[in-house]
Amino acid sequence: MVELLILQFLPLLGALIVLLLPREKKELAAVLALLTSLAELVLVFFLPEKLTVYLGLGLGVTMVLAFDQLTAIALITLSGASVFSILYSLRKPLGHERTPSFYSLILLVLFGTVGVSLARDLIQFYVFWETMLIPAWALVVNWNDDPQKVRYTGLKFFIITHIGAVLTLISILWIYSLLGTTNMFVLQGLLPGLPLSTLIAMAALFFMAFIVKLAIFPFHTWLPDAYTTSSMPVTLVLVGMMTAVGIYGFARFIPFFPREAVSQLSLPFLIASLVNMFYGGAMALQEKNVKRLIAYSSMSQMGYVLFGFATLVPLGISGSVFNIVNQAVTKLVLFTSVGLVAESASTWRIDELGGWAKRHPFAAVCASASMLSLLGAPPVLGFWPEFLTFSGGFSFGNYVIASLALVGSVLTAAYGLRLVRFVFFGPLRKENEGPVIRPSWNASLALAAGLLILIVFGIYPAPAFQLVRGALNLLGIPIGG
Amino acid sequence: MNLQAIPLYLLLVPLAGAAIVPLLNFFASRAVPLFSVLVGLVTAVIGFFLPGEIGAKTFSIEWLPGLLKTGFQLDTLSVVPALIATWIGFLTLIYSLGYMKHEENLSRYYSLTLLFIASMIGMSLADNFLTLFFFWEVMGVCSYALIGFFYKDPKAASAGVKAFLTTRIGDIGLLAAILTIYAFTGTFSISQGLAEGSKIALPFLNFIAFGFILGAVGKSAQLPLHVWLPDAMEAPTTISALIHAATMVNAGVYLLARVYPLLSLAPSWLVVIQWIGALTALLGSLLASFHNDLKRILAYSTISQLGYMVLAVGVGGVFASQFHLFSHAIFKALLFLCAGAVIHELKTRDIREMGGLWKFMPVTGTTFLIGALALMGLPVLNGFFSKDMILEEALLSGSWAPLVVASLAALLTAYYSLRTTAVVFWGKRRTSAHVKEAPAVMTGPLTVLALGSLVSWALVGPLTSSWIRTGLGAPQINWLELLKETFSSTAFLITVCVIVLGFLIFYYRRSLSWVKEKIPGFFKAVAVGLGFDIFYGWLSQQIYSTSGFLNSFFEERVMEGINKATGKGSVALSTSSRKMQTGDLHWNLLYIVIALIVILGLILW
Amino acid sequence: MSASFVEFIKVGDSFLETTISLLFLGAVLSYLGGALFRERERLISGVIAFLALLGSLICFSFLFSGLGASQRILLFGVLPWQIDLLGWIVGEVGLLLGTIVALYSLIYMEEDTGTSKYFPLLILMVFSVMGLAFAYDLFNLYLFFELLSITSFSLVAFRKEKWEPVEAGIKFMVMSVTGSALILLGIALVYAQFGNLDLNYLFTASGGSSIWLPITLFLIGFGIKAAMFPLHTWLPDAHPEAPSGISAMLSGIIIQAGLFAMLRIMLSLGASLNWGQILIWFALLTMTAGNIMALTQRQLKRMLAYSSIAQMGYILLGIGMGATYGVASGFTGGVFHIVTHAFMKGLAFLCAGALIFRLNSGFLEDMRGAGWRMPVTAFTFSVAALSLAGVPPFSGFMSKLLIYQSGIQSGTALGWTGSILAILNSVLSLGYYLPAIGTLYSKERAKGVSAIKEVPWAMSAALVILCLITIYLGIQPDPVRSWVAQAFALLKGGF
Amino acid sequence: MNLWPFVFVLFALGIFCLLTRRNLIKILIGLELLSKGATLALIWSGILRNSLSYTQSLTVIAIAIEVMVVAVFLALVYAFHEKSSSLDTDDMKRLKG
Repeated sequence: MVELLILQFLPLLGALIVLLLPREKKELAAVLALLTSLAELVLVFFLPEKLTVYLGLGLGVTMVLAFDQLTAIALITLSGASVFSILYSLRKPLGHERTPSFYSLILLVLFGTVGVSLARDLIQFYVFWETMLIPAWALVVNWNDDPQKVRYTGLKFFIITHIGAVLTLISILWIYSLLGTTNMFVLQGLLPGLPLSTLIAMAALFFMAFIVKLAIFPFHTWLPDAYTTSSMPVTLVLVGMMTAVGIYGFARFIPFFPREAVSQLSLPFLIASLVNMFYGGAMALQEKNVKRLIAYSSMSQMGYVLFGFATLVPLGISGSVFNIVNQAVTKLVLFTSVGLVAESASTWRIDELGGWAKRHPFAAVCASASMLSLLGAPPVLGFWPEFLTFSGGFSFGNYVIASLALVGSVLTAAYGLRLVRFVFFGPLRKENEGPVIRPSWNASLALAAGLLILIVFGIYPAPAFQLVRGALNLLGIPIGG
Repeated sequence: MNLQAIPLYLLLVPLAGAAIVPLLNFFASRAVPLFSVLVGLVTAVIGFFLPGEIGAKTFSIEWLPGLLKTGFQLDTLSVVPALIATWIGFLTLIYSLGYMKHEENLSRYYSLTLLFIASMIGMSLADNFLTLFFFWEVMGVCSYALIGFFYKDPKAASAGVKAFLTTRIGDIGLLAAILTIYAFTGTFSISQGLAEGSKIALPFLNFIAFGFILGAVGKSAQLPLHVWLPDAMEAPTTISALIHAATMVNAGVYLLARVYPLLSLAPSWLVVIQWIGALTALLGSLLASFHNDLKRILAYSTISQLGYMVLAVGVGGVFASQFHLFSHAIFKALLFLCAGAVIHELKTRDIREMGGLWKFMPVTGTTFLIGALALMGLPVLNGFFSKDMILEEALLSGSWAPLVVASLAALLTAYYSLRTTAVVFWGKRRTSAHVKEAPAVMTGPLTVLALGSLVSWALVGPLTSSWIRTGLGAPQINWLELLKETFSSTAFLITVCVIVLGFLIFYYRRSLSWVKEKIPGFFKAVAVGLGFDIFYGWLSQQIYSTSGFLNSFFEERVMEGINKATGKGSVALSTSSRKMQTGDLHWNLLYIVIALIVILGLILW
Repeated sequence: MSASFVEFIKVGDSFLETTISLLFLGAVLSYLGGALFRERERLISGVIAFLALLGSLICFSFLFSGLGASQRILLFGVLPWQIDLLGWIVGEVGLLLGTIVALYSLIYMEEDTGTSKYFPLLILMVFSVMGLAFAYDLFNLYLFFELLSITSFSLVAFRKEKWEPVEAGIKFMVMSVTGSALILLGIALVYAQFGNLDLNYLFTASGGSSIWLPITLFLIGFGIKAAMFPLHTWLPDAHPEAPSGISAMLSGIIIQAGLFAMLRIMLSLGASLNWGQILIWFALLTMTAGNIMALTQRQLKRMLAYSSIAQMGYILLGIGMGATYGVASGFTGGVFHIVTHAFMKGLAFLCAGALIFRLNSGFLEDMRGAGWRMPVTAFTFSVAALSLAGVPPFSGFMSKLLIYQSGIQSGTALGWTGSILAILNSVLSLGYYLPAIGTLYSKERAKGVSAIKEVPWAMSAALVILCLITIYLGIQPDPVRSWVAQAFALLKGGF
Repeated sequence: MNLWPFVFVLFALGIFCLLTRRNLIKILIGLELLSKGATLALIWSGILRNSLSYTQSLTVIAIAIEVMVVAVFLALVYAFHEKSSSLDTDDMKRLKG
């Protein structure tokens, strides 16, 4: 009961406290924010298996918070990602803008995302969904590397994401007008009563928010710009938390809608995901700006995530749920390690980089590991979700689509290897010659943690998979015996 | 110790070594090489107990709870590659003490090598396809990283990428096959999958077979995916010896042998395998005959030898393929290590700058000669018996055309092995560099391997003794029977003929130079490796430029255009509609009248 | 008066009478005080007015406890009112906003002369809003409507030494007077037909009889005040040119009061006509036109004025849905949006006023980066803007939610179209709210900006109060929302 | 007899005047025409319902209001004339768009 409320409102509290700090107290603000997210992270592990709280806010409104293993996965990822981003930005000079408000905004994003993953009431879900969007937008607009482009980027980011969200809102209102409730537990029982065509349209509308958040073609245009213009910590927030919560949305609502309705959407989703894989891959393959390259790679990865869900096969879905963690960790490590290099080289252009393994050995190791994870090669974490996704594809039975997805993974390998090869390998440029650079302790700490997760769970995924499996079993998607 | 766990120890010791080496590097980087050799030694020692385990029931652990329990499958088929990896790995590690002494970031080198050894063991001992694929991929990663070990050299870096991508194409085939089997049988277990293979409908069987063959072709550098192996020679020579001659490249052949029961259900694919093998053998030997880069020569010869093994599987001689795999691992590792010793001294890989090294490097020279003879299949060396067995099998299965091609390849093999040895070690020396014999840590392994290639064929007895467990029938014979059979076989005649012919060609090569003038185009084609690289380069260029076009046109123009147009459109709409606000009082009043009329209309309507 | 309703009349109500007398007292005293002490004019009359408004606000809030079904009251033995929850909500909002505006104007009006007339007029304006909310007799309605109009004319053109306010005043006035003439004609027609102006009576009597002409006239007359699309043309001139406090009042409550009067009349009189559908059509026109025309405004206050038009569209839509399809959430959403909009739009205008107060320029490009110098103003403005755009978790979302819902709940094509258009409109409206916020927080600053500092406490206090209300109603729309719902439940049938 | 036609004639005249005349004073007259029409309608309705006393009282109030309106309007017109020294509505186009 109370622990859930703490879980929900701790970030908000932290955000307010941090916000009220004077502008000079940057370090203190950072530490407070860090502690808050850490507390959030730790708290998750002390929660019971299953927990539901009805929080009456006076007449009418009731918040429904519930905690289960799927939520746990999301929460661990989200709070972990925020810890990572804050840790990374701890010593990073962001100029005069690195005010307490920066950290309080990050905490607000965390607040929104936590709310999304705890919400079991559709309106509440939507409210938190938008609540998460506003601080994210503020971060993108205010902490960016590209002042003249940011107005456009910010507008694009907010409006496109918002359009997705309001489409979901329409679906929610539709559900409410037909069934008279927005409580998901109740709806679970009521939804199957609706006519199939209605359900299909409903579901299609509902998933729009997540589709936009996952940057599925053609709603992807906000993503590369948003990732590229914002400064590193903000990008990390977007990468780590936005993506995770988008995937979570799918994981939560695919079982929520009756199967026969969702199965009608499966084929369109599969095709969309294929388009994403190849389109994003093609974009990444020849992109000159490393940050943009990773952004596009993320786009194509989201294609795999959607693919896993669209198969509607337990294995596939489990793969995508696994991806909640995998995508976050992989992208965070990749962005950070490449970011360190770009920082020292003071350029993001791939043709001006190269040979940095000499001066950034640790970053090189991390980047290579995360790249392998990106393209789903063992012995790192990424292998397992990718494998599960594909096995879902083959169990689904459409061999053409499944094989195409496999071919797409070669494309992934192509741009992943290209990235690492042209940033870290090859000869180092003359003007960059110098001694080995030691990254600041916080960055290395964050990276080391990420690397550890990548490798340990890459070699022995059982604990993580156990969690995923438990979560899906609770949602009525049994895996194995 | 609990013998049940021996395979596990065999797997975990090098794995732990790989994990410890980087940590060790932090405080005692000097100790890294010795430590790794120690680990290799322990592994090798444990290896000796492995054959005793054959057929033993081993425990299994939950890897993906509810989805996958992984364990070990111990039969001759799986044990042989594991032992090769263990022992040759150990020898290579010793050799590296000398060879890699002056390189930097050794921890990366040794850690990856140990990881590779571990994954090769895991791959071959795995009792389910998923584990097999896992370690299969890990090997690929290690190979990628080790090829690019000298990452400052762009050639090395690109070679790594090329190797990874090419094998990746094969890997997706393998994965597709595995997952299809899973989709039908609901299990990843190899034995079960093979057993229930007959349940699968033929079209899907074909798909599966195709997948496995693709995987094997990629990993074992068969036609048409062989292009990565020659480039992989940018790796340190030790790595070429271990990974790209003795172990990893055999994985494909091992896989084909392992899934032979499934392949035999789709016989049309067996023919494909035969032809792939035969043609690869020919191509490899052909390219090897006219190349001047010592390591690339050996690489091409590896390709061609692997072709033999694949051919053997194709004609149903699974045991023959494994037997040749065994011999080849030994003598090819030997050849590579010798080449390494030479290159180490001369700092060049071009054989035209070598020559007359015999008296400076007697041990290396002798061992290299032994290796070369084994390669060309001179009687009573291990290469002879295994290759003979393959030809015999081809003969028995009555697939003549591939046999002819293979014999042609054998002829060329004889030619280029002699040529290489001659150019490198005999004749007058063409370099002024001061040359001396390699240190003991390097010559030691050479000697061991040389002895191995002399006598390893005698192990046929133990190899066949428990072969029956694999369910791939083969005669159980000891070395004496092997001698008898081989010398009495028809294939023996072929072998002798081709060797003699090859020797003659080598001997009269000066006077045969007119061939060059006759068909120059052919030799040009050979010089560029028959243009495979050119084709693939063109292909990737196409893909690259296509994506470039997609970006510059579709992403930048169309998608962004839509966004911008939306913005511009609404702005234009706004500016135009603002004209309604004329600021003239009478217009405002006119609006009132209009509204009055409209509402009247709406109400009365 | 027909005899049939006389027995309901209850003579006097202490709370209401105190409220009104406080208001009048405040008006008179603040004028006298200001007139007597010329040198301290603003402070004295302002403080008196503020106190009076505050006191009456408190009194008026007590009235809530006694509210049940609508009941007649004869105040001071002369003023026949009918108080019900709906009217109370509107009056309360008006009073609250008025009080806050008075507090704000204490400082804001410091450059102006003749403030001893400003504050009394403000009070009268609030009073006339209450009158509109409670009058149940067509002519009283007209009376208070005229009082409202006159006060607002004079307040819009309060800075008569400038050109624009006067021009805006004249335009506003011509249109509004035309409208009220039409209303009066309508009243005359109604009287000629029924011989009674009591809305309750009319509700019972009007069924079936042909009243299309008066209905049309009322729609136009009040529609001018409520800025229905083709009749909105006075608004973008009048609202920006008025002193910001008055702009807040106008956008916050005055135009809604006009709509509210229309609603009362329609509910009682128009049962036989499809006025709801007409409202829906005009609502869609209004919100689209408002948003689109706001998109490229360069003056902050003018932009907000256009956004008021759009917001009126939402309210009209809700009420139209409620009237046409009888979905409760329509009426509730419409009136609840009146409440939330009063606070958020008031807040937005006060913020704009604060910026102009410091920068002496209403143009957006002169406000670049002002947010870093005036954190409170900028933050509250951002809240207001996002709330206006209907982004959760702010009050604007909660009321718009009901409006969207009403359309979808109706399950008809028109309903769906209405809701979807409304939703898309709120997305479109982001197209000018976000850049406005972005301007305030932009990196490079306009030249005037670096010198300025945050507004004095009295103003920022007003901003903070409104901001808190906006956020609170967003997180916790009840009980207000449920009051509105109740209020409509209490209107038995139509009235 | 029936006064409704007169009422509507008055209204028509008023609206015509408002739409066509550009002089502010004339516009005021147009407004007055409208109001007078309304007042007349009020009286006439009273006569129709033969409760003239009631409508007379209403009319008086209405007229009183008109007086206020006219006062304010004239004040505005005066202020405008002070600035623009013209009474033409064509000079009154600063606020647009």
